[in-house]
Amino acid sequence: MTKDIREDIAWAKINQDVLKSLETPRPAYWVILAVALSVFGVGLGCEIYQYQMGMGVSNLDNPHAWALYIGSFIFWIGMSHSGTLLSAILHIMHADWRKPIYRFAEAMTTFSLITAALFVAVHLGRVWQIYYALPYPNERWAWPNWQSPLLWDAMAVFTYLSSSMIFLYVGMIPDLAICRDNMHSGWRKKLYTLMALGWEGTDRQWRNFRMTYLTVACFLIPLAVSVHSIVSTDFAVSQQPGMHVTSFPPYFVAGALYSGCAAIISLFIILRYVFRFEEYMTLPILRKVVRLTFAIAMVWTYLNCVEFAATWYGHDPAEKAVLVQKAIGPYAPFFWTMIFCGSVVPFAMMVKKWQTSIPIMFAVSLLLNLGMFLERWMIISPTLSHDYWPWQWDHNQWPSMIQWGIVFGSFGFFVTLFMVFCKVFPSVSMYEVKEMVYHRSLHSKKAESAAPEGFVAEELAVKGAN
Amino acid sequence: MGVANLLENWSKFRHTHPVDDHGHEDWMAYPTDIKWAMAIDLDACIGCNACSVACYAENNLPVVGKDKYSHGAAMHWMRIERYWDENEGEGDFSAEQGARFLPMLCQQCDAAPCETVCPVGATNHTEDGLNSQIYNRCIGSRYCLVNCPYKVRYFNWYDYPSTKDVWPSPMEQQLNPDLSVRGKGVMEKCTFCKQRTYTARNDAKTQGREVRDSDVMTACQESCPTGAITFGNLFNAESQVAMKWKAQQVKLDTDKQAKDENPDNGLRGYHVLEWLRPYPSVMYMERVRETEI
Amino acid sequence: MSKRYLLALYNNFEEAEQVVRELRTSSIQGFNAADDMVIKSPIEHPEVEEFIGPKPVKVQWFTLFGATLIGSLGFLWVASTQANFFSQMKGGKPIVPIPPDMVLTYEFFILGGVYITVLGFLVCAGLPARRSPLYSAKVSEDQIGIMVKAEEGATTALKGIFAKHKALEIQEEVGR
Amino acid sequence: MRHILRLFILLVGMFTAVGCYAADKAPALTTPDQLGPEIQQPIEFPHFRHAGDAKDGGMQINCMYCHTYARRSMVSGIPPVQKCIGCHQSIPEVRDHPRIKKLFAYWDAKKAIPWKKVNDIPDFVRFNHERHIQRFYFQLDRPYQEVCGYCHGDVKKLVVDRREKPLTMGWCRSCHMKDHPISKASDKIGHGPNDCFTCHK
Amino acid sequence: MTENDFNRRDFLKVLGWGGTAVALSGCGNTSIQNGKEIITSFVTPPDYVIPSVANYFNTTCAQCSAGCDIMGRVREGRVLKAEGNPHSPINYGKMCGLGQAGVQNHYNPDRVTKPMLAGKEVTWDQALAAINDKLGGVKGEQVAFLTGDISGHPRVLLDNYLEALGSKNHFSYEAASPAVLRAANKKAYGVEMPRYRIDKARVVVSFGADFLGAWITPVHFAQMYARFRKGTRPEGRGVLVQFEPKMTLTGANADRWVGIRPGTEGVMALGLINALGAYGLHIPSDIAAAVKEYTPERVSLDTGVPFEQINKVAKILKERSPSLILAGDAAEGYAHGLQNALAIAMLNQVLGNIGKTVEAPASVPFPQLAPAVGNRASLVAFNKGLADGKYKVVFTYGANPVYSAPAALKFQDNFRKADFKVAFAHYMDETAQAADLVLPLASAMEDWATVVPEYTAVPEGGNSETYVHMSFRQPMMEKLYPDTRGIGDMLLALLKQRQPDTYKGFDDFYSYLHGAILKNKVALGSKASDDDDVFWNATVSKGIVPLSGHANKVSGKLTAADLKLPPTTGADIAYPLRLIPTVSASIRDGRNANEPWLQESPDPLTTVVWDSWVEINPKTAAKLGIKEGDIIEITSRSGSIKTQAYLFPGIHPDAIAVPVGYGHQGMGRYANSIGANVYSMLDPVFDDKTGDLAFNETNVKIAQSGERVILVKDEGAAGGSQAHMRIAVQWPVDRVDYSKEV
Repeated sequence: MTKDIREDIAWAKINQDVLKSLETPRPAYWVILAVALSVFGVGLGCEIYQYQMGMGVSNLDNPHAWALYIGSFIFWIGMSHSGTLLSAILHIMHADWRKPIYRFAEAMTTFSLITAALFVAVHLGRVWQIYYALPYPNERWAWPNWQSPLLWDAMAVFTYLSSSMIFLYVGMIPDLAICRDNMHSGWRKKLYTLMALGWEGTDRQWRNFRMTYLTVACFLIPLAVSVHSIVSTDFAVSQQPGMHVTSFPPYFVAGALYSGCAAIISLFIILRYVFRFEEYMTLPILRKVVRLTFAIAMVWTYLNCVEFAATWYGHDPAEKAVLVQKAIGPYAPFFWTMIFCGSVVPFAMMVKKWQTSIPIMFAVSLLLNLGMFLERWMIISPTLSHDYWPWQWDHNQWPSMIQWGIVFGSFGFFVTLFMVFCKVFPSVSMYEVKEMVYHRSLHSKKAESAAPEGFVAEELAVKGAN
Repeated sequence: MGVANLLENWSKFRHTHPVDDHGHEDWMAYPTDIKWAMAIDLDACIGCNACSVACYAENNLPVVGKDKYSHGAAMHWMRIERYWDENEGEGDFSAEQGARFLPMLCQQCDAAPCETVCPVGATNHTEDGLNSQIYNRCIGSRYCLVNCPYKVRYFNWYDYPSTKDVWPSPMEQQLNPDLSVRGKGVMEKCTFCKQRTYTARNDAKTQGREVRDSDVMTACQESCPTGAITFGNLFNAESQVAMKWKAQQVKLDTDKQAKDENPDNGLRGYHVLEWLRPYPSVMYMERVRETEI
Repeated sequence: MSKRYLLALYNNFEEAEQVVRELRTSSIQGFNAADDMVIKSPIEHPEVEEFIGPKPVKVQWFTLFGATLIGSLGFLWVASTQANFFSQMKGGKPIVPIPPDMVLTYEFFILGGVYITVLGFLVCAGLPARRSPLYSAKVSEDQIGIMVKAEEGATTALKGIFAKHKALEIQEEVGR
Repeated sequence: MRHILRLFILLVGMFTAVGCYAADKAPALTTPDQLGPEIQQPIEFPHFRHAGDAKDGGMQINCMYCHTYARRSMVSGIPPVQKCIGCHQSIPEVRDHPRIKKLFAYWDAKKAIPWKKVNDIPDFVRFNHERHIQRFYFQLDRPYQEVCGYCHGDVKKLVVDRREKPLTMGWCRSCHMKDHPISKASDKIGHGPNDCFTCHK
Repeated sequence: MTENDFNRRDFLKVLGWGGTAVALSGCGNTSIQNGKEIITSFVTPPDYVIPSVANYFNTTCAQCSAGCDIMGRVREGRVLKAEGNPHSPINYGKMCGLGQAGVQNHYNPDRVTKPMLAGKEVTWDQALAAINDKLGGVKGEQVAFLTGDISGHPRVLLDNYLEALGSKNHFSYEAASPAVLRAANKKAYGVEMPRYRIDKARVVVSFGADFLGAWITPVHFAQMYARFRKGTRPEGRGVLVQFEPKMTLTGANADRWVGIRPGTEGVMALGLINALGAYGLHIPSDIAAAVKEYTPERVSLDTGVPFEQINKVAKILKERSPSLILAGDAAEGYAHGLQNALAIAMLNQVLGNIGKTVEAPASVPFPQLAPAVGNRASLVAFNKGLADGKYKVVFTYGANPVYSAPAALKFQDNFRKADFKVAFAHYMDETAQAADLVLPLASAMEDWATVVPEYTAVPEGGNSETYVHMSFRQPMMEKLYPDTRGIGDMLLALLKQRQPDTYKGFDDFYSYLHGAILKNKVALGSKASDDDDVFWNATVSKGIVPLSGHANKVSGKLTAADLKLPPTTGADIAYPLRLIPTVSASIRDGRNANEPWLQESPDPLTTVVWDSWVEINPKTAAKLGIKEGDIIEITSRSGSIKTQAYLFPGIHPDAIAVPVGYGHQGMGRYANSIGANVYSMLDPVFDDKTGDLAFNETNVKIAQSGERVILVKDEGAAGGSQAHMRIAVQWPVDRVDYSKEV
């Protein structure tokens, strides 16, 4: 068991390494960016076509009015949650191993929320009238319907998005100051100077900074939980069998953290390579994240079982029918893929050797996210094609290429934003890595006298993990 | 209005609308002593589709054509559903006693699942007990359709007015001027022929009288060759529909009707899916079959 | 009698700590350790506060205020819009239903909390701030800076103290 | 801490203002009248001459003499050419006025006059003239000029008619929320319907 | 947004009625706009028109031959919707879907709008001239006129025209018509079309009579059925038993639907008589003797119906009187159709229903107005005449023989043999395409006519002995296409060529009709002193003119001698299945196939739309490994078609059913090449006595073509199962207490 991070990295070196990521990434960066952009382009094309022709081209049909759009909406919101998990929850728990990786996690939160917000527009039949849903005083004297879970969504997502953006920014101020001090003139210099707000790291600034950061973190945790439970009410509040499920709020939150952590692993691996962050995004940290993910995977699996069990013993014929449909109906392949990816694949994370194997973990994390995407779809489609009204049961619904195109496009959109961010802003929190290194070194100094090297490291690692 | 209004009328705002609101004096309850309701006698319904076609004629429903129909884009607000008697176990159907027809239209629920979930409030409860759908307010989130247990809401997946062969000239001259023609991305559904009830109430007001039972007929009721459909004001004790509901002891806001309470009371009135408690405004009367043949 | 600014840079917190302690104990004419001394560090370091003495933090008050105010206003607003647009009767639901409004209030509560907290932070930390008279990029890298403000006369004494503790660099500046 | 205090006060002020504005003052947005654009009509029909008061040389003809359908139909109706001719053929003294010449030209050609629509509400709104006329003119018998004026403004002072009221939904509702007596006889109070369904079908 | 082309049409702006008819919900302007739209007002207003208020005009439905009286709802000069005329004794203000679609027949975009001579547009004068000179060269008997059902004054003019030409060749052809039934009734009761008082019967046993769907006058029968089903009537709720190989809409509503082997209806009827005797009903000895061989066992062997079932029916017939036995298409479409019908009529006789539930109708006082009812025999005769080259000039009106004649008759080729073919056409249908001269018909909503329905019912308080009525057809609106003309106008124009001086008085059909009505106003129930205009207006606005006709008698005229049935033949080895061409309630014989509402409204039983299909019993299908949606090739001795399979529990395993009326070539965008034309493959088998084409006498074999499609239908994947949801509930009659109902 090696240490999370070398304790003897000089602070100056930290600055250098991270600042280098703003200048010269590996060529892979540009490849990824190009691919992402083109995928996004495709999605955009599909959306324009759909806008012109009407929703019908997405091959949604009348009993089957929702599908991948809402699914992706939930997926992206879900993905955002683990960013908060790392940056807020672990911050409060003083798990300092999070420090090198929470910045990009938080960025991921922000951008996946933006992507999710896109789907609201994509999903609406008359997006050009979307302003009807905004609560502003208007000449119609009409207000949106606050009773609708969709509006709660909007409210929650808006709060979450803006809050986590602020959180991201506040946490970045000291690093922006560093960039300001080390950048030579140019638009970037101006940008950083502006954004650093004249931060100089005085004791007064640090004092208030600490308090603020802590407080906002405290707010973000209940917020994150509320957001996905509110999203779950879209279904839980409705009447349809398979959607009207009591355990949905926790189930959704768990699923959210799950897919988010998986996404973090993927991005961890990508950034580590693209920006040469081997020094900071070290394998022990990866191992910790993987363990965390595994734990959440088990929570999710458990809640899945709870849901099925509840349905089974609830003895509502309609509910039961939907469950059976999922298992043996036309959507069975996807359902079982979801179960496999969501509940079986994670066991690969138990193998200690694999926990730190980059390729394996990369593959696993992608599979997990596939599973989580299907999960969202499996909440919607089986129910709508097999609900209370047998006359309207249909099994012919299959998302058209347009619909798929838009969904994939959203991934392109997300990756583009994310990659641009990582190039423009330090994706590793410099000052916090410094703190980490500093505290570790202090600690080991104290410990040295007491115990032999290996033991200390062991103990450190354990301390870090909780 | 606003905060002042909120504080003044708090108790009114906390009143549950509209289920327990008949005769409520507030401006929010049914002020017109009208609650439109329907009774459909399944023993009389022969499944001939006349009502459905009449609905097309009255309500400017687009003809979507084979391809779109196959993708579930049909726009029939009134659809005739045909169910078979099922042989238990074997899982196949028996035609011995013919088929069972069920005319399905918007049930105008009093506690409508669709109303609460619309983000823009495009579907509300009207003072005369209808479940309104405001086309130009709708932004097409389709939540109402997802939450409708009867699946009687129909979404405009395409822009039918501008689609070829939907209303080729001169067919558009047949369109009913009392209704909007719905464009793409709008949800629509049966309105109990709102334009007709409106005209009836309008004339009654002008003549300074209450709406009589004979004043208004829905298009489906008017055409139904066997008179299986009855429509009228439930609050008017003389109206056909009220008498039928009364005779069948069917209540609006219950999830179990008299015929289920006591199987021997010889009644046959019920609401479809009533155990979900949407409190539908349409009463169905069970089909009857001879036992000695 | 103009003020002078001095900035001394140190390698690590230990050294800085000794300097600070000495400055605080020393009674130099025209220099008040409580107000005229600022520590600039590349990382957040709680210990700093121990040796520069108690300085209160007010941000949490903003938090309390913002959360409660915006939470309650949010509820009022939602409820009164519902009341205002009363033609929106919802089958089987009151015009002003409590559960949804509670959900929304909850969100407003958090919204207010976060926004006003950050506002408070800017206010309390005095950001955005003008460049202070003396600053070194080293402070954001790996050195701890101690900036003092003093009367002309006091500078030599202060420099002495800085030097004694092996200051890497001492900058001096005429205050405005 | 002074600046913090100041900030508190500022915040309180700001949020109360916004809150109250949104909830209360929103209606006010649409109340002031907005004059519609000038419209070129095929014949500049002088409303003031026909409907205007005697003192400004008007003949005080009841609006519903020409707009005959207003009291029994959704639409008020544009008078047929025949109606104009009906009077004007017996008013020889104005026969040579350019407008009247135009009028007769249409009549002789038996062509309809292509009037421009002045008070043109969106297509999905259904305003019912009958209801309003019946309610205010016949039941409450207010003067016809006032009744028509609720929505059409002071047409009797205009030459070519112009829109004088906002005709927005908020403006309609501002009136529908007011309580009026049901009829002259009864002291019962009622107000216009507030269902969206009443005007949007 | 979609500011689509008809959004701003002027016709909607009449009298200031804005473009609301096409207010596109979201797509209309959401803000106030001024001075954009034009309001054109009338020059001189018609006094009865108030904008936004509908006028109703009484007229007569032309969608089928039943002659329901309807009202057209007219707004701003456009007819919007058809609604039933409440004063009609036929449909009592009700309508069927087919009738509703009449407006689409009127507004149809595929109508013929100009006279076409050899494919080129010509003026009316040229067209009439062409006819005139063609007629110049030929003798009277070389002219033939093929029409559908035609009655009232158009028929008078037609007869006069043929008389003027010296021709007797008027063939009245209906692809789907109860011709055999008429013959049988004539023989059995003494009248062709008695009144069936379903409402009076306690039991109705129908042998394939689809009286709720497409039989004679369905809307009227549906009314009667509703009363018959009312548990609150003194007789109690009536019982309906249906014997037929393929479940019709009526069968779907029967208390007991009995899938009987095709063609054995007569056997069943005699079997029932026999069984009734066993139950102690008095049967004349000779008849008893004639039927004694039809023991339940044998009958059940022949018909495939379990004999308990037969006994049950006999029992209930015995116990509950009066009853009514109906013989419908399914019983008559055979070479021995007439015998079947007679055997069935005999049931009514022995049960003593004649005079009770089988009533005598009055006959029309003006025989020249009475309907010339169509049948399929006339097509055969017409075809033969063409084949022999007897006819040089032929006219067709209201019939589409080129489409609906079986290919085996080679009608199309024979039709070509006539040198000049004139089609009075509404659509460019198959016959019109084959014609040399096409004359555009005005729609029934633009035209004057009078209609005398074949089946007249009696209104409340009417004298059932003598009541008959004539219905008016009047224009609802201006002609959509100025160059179209009503049949009356056309015949008048043709007559003017023959007898100018007789008809010069009438400048159009309206004036002719007006004159003719006023001439007989006394006979039409007015006083000689009454003012003509008052009378005319009253009559036209009522739309129904009661006439007092000559009373008839019905009586059981059948003897044992009439009860001869051919022995039931065994299965045909090469062509094992029996093809049953279905006449559906909406598409009927196919003349209305171009009305999209009818194509889009699902078939009640299969819920298939926009295509034809073949109904196959699941057992048969299982044997042949056929799944729903398989494209099936159906082959008979005279042809074959391909269409999609639908597994249907309501059909006898030995039979398959395909709806007629699909598979048009031409006619219009909504009908063209939708589905398959089953007429084309019918075997040329004829009823022995009447010579009518036997519809159900076609044996076929079926095979999968290998292709499969997803059936476009309304029902979902559950295929009519309620999945234990208790949606459409059914209770046995003895659990219902009708005394509590209203």
